[in-house]
Amino acid sequence: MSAPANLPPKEELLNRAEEILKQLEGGPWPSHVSELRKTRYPLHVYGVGLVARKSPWGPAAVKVEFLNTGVLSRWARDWVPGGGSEVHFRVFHTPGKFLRTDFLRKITKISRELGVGLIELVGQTGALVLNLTPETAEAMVDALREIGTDVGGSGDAIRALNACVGPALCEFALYDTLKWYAEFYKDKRVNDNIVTPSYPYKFKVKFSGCPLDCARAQRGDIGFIGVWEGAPEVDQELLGKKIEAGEVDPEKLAANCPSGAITWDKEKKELRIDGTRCKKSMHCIRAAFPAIKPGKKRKVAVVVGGGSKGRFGPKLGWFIGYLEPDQVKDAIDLTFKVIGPWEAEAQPKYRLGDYIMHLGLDKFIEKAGIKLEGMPVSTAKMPDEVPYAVLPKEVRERFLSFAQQLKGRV
Amino acid sequence: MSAPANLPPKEELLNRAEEILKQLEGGPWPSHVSELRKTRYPLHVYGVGLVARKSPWGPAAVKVEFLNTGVLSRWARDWVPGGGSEVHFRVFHTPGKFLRTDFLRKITKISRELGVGLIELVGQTGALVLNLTPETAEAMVDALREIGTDVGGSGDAIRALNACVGPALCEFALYDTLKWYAEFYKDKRVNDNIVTPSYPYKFKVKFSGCPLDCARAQRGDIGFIGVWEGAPEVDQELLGKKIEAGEVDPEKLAANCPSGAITWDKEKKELRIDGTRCKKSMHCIRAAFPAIKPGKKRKVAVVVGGGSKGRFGPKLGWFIGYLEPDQVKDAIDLTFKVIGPWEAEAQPKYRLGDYIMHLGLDKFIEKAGIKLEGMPVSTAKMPDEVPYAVLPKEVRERFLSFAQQLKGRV
Amino acid sequence: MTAASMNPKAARLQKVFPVDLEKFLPERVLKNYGQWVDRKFHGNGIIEHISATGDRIFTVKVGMPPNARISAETLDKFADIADSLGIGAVRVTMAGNLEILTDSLDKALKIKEEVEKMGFPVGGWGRSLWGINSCTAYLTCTTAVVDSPSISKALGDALAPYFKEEALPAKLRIFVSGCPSMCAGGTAIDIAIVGQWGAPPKIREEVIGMCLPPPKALAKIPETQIFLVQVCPTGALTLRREGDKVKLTLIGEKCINCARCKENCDAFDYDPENVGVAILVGGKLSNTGSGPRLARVLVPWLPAIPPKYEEIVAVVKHVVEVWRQNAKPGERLADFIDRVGWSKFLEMVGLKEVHDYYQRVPEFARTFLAFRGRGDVYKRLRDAL
Amino acid sequence: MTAASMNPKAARLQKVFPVDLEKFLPERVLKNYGQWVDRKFHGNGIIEHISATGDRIFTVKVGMPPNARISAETLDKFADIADSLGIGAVRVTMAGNLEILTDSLDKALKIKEEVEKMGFPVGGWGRSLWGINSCTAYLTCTTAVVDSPSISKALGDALAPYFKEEALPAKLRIFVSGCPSMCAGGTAIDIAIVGQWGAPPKIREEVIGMCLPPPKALAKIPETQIFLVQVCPTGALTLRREGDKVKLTLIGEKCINCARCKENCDAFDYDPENVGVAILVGGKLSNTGSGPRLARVLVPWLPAIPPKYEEIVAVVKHVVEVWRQNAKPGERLADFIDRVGWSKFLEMVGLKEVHDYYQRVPEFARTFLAFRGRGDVYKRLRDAL
Ligand code: SRM
Ligand code: SRM
Ligand code: SRM
Ligand code: SRM
Ligand code: SF4
Ligand code: SF4
Ligand code: SF4
Ligand code: SF4
Ligand code: SF4
Ligand code: SF4
Ligand code: SF4
Ligand code: SF4
Repeated sequence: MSAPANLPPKEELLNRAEEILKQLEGGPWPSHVSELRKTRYPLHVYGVGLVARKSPWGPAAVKVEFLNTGVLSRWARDWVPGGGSEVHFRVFHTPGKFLRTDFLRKITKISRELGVGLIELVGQTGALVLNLTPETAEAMVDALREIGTDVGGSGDAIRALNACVGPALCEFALYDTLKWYAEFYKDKRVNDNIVTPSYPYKFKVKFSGCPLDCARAQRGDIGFIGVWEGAPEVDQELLGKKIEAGEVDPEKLAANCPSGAITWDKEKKELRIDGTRCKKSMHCIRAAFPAIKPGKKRKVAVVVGGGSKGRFGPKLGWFIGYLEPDQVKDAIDLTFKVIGPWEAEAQPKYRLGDYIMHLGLDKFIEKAGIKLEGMPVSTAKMPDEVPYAVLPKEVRERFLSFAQQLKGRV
Repeated sequence: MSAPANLPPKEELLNRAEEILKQLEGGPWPSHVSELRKTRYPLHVYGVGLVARKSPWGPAAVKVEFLNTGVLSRWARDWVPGGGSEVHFRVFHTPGKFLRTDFLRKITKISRELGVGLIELVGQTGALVLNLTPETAEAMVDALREIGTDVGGSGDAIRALNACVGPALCEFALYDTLKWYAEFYKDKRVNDNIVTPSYPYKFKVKFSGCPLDCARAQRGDIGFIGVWEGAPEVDQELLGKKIEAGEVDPEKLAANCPSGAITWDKEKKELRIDGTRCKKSMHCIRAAFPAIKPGKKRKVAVVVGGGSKGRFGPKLGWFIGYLEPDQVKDAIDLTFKVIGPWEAEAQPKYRLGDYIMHLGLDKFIEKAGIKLEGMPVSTAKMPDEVPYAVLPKEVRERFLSFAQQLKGRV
Repeated sequence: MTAASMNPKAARLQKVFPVDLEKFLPERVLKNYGQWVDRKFHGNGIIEHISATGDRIFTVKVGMPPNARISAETLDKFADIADSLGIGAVRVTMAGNLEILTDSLDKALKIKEEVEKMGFPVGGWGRSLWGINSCTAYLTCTTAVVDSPSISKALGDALAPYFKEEALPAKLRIFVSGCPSMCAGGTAIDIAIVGQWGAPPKIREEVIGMCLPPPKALAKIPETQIFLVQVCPTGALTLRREGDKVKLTLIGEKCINCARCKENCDAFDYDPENVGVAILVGGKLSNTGSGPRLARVLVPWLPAIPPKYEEIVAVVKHVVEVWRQNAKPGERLADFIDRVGWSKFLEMVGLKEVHDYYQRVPEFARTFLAFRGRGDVYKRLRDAL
Repeated sequence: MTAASMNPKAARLQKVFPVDLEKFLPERVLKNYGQWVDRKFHGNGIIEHISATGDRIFTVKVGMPPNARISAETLDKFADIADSLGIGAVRVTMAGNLEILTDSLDKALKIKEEVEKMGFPVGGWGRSLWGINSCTAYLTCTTAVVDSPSISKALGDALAPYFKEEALPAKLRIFVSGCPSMCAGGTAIDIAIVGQWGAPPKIREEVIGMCLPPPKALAKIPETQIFLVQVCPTGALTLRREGDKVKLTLIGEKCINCARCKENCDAFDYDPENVGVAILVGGKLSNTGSGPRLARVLVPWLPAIPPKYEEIVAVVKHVVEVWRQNAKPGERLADFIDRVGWSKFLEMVGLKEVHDYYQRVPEFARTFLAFRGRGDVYKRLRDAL
């Protein structure tokens, strides 16, 4: 990017940069600038950007052999006095992002010795990000592989997987998110498509253990969300105790259920939940756990096509059906079924969701050959309000046959 | 329209037409065909259309002097054996569409003598439609004027007004819909724009006495709907009686209020309604009338831009604010304010709602110089989900000043 | 120039409007105008209106033939009944039913008997079928695609019990329109049936000239100034140069079948083979329940085969049945669908395919589609979950 | 060729993934894996996880600097604390906070004390600010428009009490992204702040060549095959012939500022004068309340002035205040807005103008806009009525 107009001369620019940086070190919230000062990160570049109100970084091309994804490198723009460069690796995070102190110390050691002593604890996709200098890039890859992880996850490829902490710490986990995380990584196809960017655009996979969706599966290109069938499970006895103890107000519980599925039988002192109506809001469960728990018949809901922007703007995922908690292999197969038509047909820089919008979800499902339990009858994202359309003959035939079937019945 | 393929020869065509017509005379529902038989309407034309599955009518040009709207004339298409012609007038209906028998007999007389003895009791816009023959057209206009009504309401003009029966029969009427109907017709500007089609497209005005919207004001280019401010009025005593008598179940009343505005105080046996939340669904009123009635502070809500299709498809009206029940003169002025920018700027065949969609409702309101009580703060039909836009400097300034104001406050 | 001094024909420019309430309203109505304090429903079709003055008016709602088409002969008979058993007045409702006014329940019941003898049903109000609104279509209309009055007749035959006596969960109204103009009242109603071409129209070259500027002018005027080009919302109608001639061309791929061209020029034609109706459900105009809204396309196309229209009747009856069996008391079809969710509703109806045109449209057709509501997208996702 | 027999560098194509749970998870976690039966919240930031085995793990959530940027030096100190007071492990959350794991409430409270001494807050969970997610922006990113980490710092300073102790109606999370890529996580969150150019980008003629085929090829390849033309969703980027040269041209009127061009080519530039942020409210990802949904634009543009960003901070604090004072207990911002209605919400916020870009767009820009949700159009009409 070109130099912004009215940039002060070099000296003054650097002074003003330092001034702004200092101001960012005050206040109650932890300061990234204070942390940066403890590293070899070229802080003046950042400061100059803040004065110029333009990103101070331009693309550079640091190449690491056989590393096509996960490495990003920058040069300071020519208007940054003194220049500077910056490279960083996107590193696969541990399952659940647990860091035993011995492992953590290995990371900080690598960062200090081969990087610049600066770490982004987790990127928004789920990677551990390590800043470094170009010279040590090769060595850092080796060091990371040594301790059991690796570099990858950028470009038009499968990105860093992300899973909520799930059964490792959470009482709500409805399937084993961390096992799924591990099994996906172990799959050869996943590996290949992390290594080589050859898709129309990036592809993100996310695993949430329950409908609270802590892993933000709703915004993944494909997301897996733990759910259950029917009503939450009520332990009437324990609930009775909670009510007596004043911890739970059953009337409020019923009133606040967003789907109106709960009724409180005052006489029998029984809470009844209509499973067909429950929308899995987790409200009653959060309020009365463990007297109310997710139901026992557990499923993994699959959503596809979420993303922050792409061609057609912000979108959340479309629900396409359920898998069983033990069907991780099928989940991987499904993922590549989903990828199939998109990879083959989508225009460049169409996210999966854009491609689906273009094609129509039902057509997409047909093309991808997806068959799942609980696949919604209506796969359309938007029903039509306009009663006229040009319709191919096959489509007309299908509606006709629906009516003909009814003719017999009614 | 061209002749459909595979049309049988003349004789057979007419036979098959008659056959279909006969079939339309059976069954429990009153038959239009049976009625048509009692008139001089050229029934074979209709029958042939049904066989051909194409409208048998093409446009004709019957001209009646100084009659630019309200007259429609057709010739049978050239593939209709025997031909035929059809003309009809759209006639202004009486207020509330009441027909005293003396008046009704005058209408049937005119229809029999100058028409073909066939009447459409009311068109979907609100006109009384009389079929006739071209020769008697002039005479029929005179005869209608004689009995106190007239012909008008087609083309790119103001159309037949429509008002619900309102205070003439209905206990819910919140303003005098029939008086408004009459006052609008009396206005010179309304007359002029009924007479001469010169708008970008048709313009429809509808009056409903209450939110039940029997006159379908929601689909008018402009619609006036009686409402009240705050909560419905509760006569606790009468309500108590109804409850005792088992006519009203107060718990259900509260549960079924779609805005959750109602609470039933079991102890005090009092029904409380939160006026700020009431959405004027009429539910409680319908269920417990007259123990619950519309509130006393009555208003006329104005909605604009509804319509069945236009350029951008089906739309209901946008709410733009309130008038008082006695402000019929202001309502007429408002109507022409609304028409102003649309008439001046809209592309041909843009309904008012299309024009508003194009311009943005807020811009439209500004342009039309509309100031109404209760004008919604948000006049946007659709808030944006996309966080980027090209914004003119003035717009930016306005948002900046909003923030600057807050800087002092928080 | 005053109206009086005008040539009598020119004076027609000053319309005679029926604005005098005193003149047109029945006396008993005038006397109690604005004083109605309560009403009672006496079975389907009869309302007792109770005035503060103590007066009562009873109205008997009589179902009219499709498109409210009636002969002068029959109307006179109704006038006779209104004179002998009523208060000498009838009224026509919004929806084209006929109300006969009287002053006692007794007489009202007698009126009911009389009109039923004539072959007309009495019914409507409350939790019933209030009627079927039909546009005029093949009876008089040049742009009609299918014939709404005969479709309405077939539907009326099938649903008559719901008008006369059988209970439904709530009000049911049906609009049947012969073409996308939707003169029966748009789509914001419980069930809307709309005729449509099914395929892009064809231009009749022999006559299209009548809707265009003369050839020489056509070659000079900017395309955007040509009326038919302006009218088409998608750019499907466009000018193409062919040798030294400029022609109006219809690009089928861009056409969305909206019929605006046809409405403005008789030179657009269609093939009855492709013709059908769309069935939309779940709209309403009234502010009850969850408020006014547009209906959605349930079935985008069915053939319209006179005189029985079996396919259309089967689908409508089936939808009514699903609603009747599953809705809560008082719940309009729209509110019912809203509550259970669209997906669930489709499942109940047993429809495996849904019309999601918007998402299928190729890029180039987007211009027109911007206005289309996405409605409760995420809500529905949730419904499904 | 097996990985072993490969050249060690080529073997890098077979990634080493951290998939061994035994190796990476703390022992105490492994022991109780999948056996958690309950949890207790001990004030902001501390959860007691209760296992069926009787074991407990306490987690202390420590707020990290913007963009979760931390020095190796500081991290080592946290490791020391985890060793001395914890069970020798920490974890990083989804959102970039650091949880230190221990086995008693006592130790947890001590850990809290220690990290607070270091200048780091403990907090989050339940009805509080859970944190602010920031993308990297000026720290490393070439496409950044504004600097999200410093905006996040300013917001964190202003809202710190809501993280540490002050109650809110429900969870609050804020995403701050430096440009329309929205790497902080899109817009489906309570409050999203997104950097944007404010005006169409400029093409830097000196460098644009690098993103295009060579001039000769450019003149021959069909326009639709040019990558940058494909990338632009509105057709604002198009090829124009200038004399005998073919040039990539940007039609400002068609541009919607989506930044896709810039994301794919460094030759697009902007003027800091026009730059600002949009503030969106009322999104969420969780299925609670009325479910996941995208946020809406509340303020389409505010200047982003480092280091205090007073305008942005003022608006965010104000929105939080309106929500805090009016929401029901447990009601996320999204559900609150849903309940009171958008119009009413705007009134509460005191915003007189609203961003309704869709309706203003001229015809020619429609191509891109088809996807935009109209949301609760009629619902809102009703809200207003
Ligand atoms: C590092 C990270 C931000 C962070 O600090 O957390 C990031 C940084 C960048 N993102 Fe992102 N994105 C990051 C998570 C996200 C997310 C969040 C997520 O994955 O859930 C999103 C939104 C979700 C989504 O993908 O829809 C996201 C949506 C984008 C987009 C828009 C994609 C789209 O569909 O339109 C772009 C633009 C692009 O791809 O060209 C983008 C592009 C970029 C680039 C590569 C732009 C560039 O070329 O400079 C940024 C590199 C900055 C740098 O120097 O490192 N980034 N990006 C995150 C990746 C680290 C990690 O792997 O954990
Ligand atoms: C007679 C009537 C149907 C009926 O039998 O009830 C009717 C009949 C026609 N309408 Fe209509 N419309 C009639 C009420 C309506 C309504 C209902 C309403 O007003 O509430 C609508 C929908 C509401 C609206 O206006 O949005 C309606 C929306 C249309 C349209 C679509 C307008 C649009 O915005 O797209 C057209 C097409 C046109 O204007 O070019 C149309 C065009 C026509 C034409 C003029 C088409 C034509 O040129 O042949 C029809 C003339 C048929 C004929 O031979 O009489 N008619 N038309 C109604 C008028 C009688 C009356 O004044 O009472
Ligand atoms: C007579 C008529 C108005 C007119 O001026 O002609 C009328 C008059 C009444 N309507 Fe209506 N409605 C009339 C068409 C409509 C329409 C328009 C339509 O049907 O095309 C609507 C809006 C469209 C819709 O349904 O969304 C309409 C929506 C209602 C409703 C709301 C029903 C609902 O459940 O949503 C009620 C309330 C009710 O049924 O309890 C209602 C109730 C009433 C009542 C019965 C008021 C009451 O409950 O006491 C009115 C009786 C007036 C009276 O005292 O004589 N009226 N009503 C119309 C009769 C049409 C017919 O022949 O059947
Ligand atoms: C640790 C973390 C997952 C992880 O693998 O890292 C997490 C873990 C939990 N989340 Fe979450 N959520 C985490 C990010 C999220 C996100 C993503 C985000 O914030 O970006 C979401 C979805 C986004 C959103 O807010 O829409 C999320 C939506 C929830 C909700 C729903 C809140 C609501 O009212 O809508 C709950 C329920 C609650 O708070 O009671 C929840 C509740 C929980 C609880 C506390 C379960 C509970 O109530 O017992 C989990 C504790 C796990 C445990 O036992 O340690 N979690 N949670 C994430 C902590 C982020 C942080 O540092 O603050
Ligand atoms: S998504 Fe559910 S299972 Fe996973 S951490 Fe969040 S609350 Fe626990
Ligand atoms: S999980 Fe939510 S929707 Fe289901 S019963 Fe509980 S509160 Fe209701
Ligand atoms: S709109 Fe209201 S006032 Fe008018 S007839 Fe219908 S119920 Fe009565
Ligand atoms: S009118 Fe409707 S919204 Fe208002 S209080 Fe009565 S039931 Fe509730
Ligand atoms: S809907 Fe179509 S067919 Fe029916 S009257 Fe209107 S224009 Fe004619
Ligand atoms: S006006 Fe409508 S029907 Fe006619 S060509 Fe255009 S899109 Fe097709
Ligand atoms: S949102 Fe924009 S500024 Fe922030 S990291 Fe992503 S691309 Fe860079
Ligand atoms: S890609 Fe987006 S920002 Fe770039 S020119 Fe096109 S519309 Fe404008």
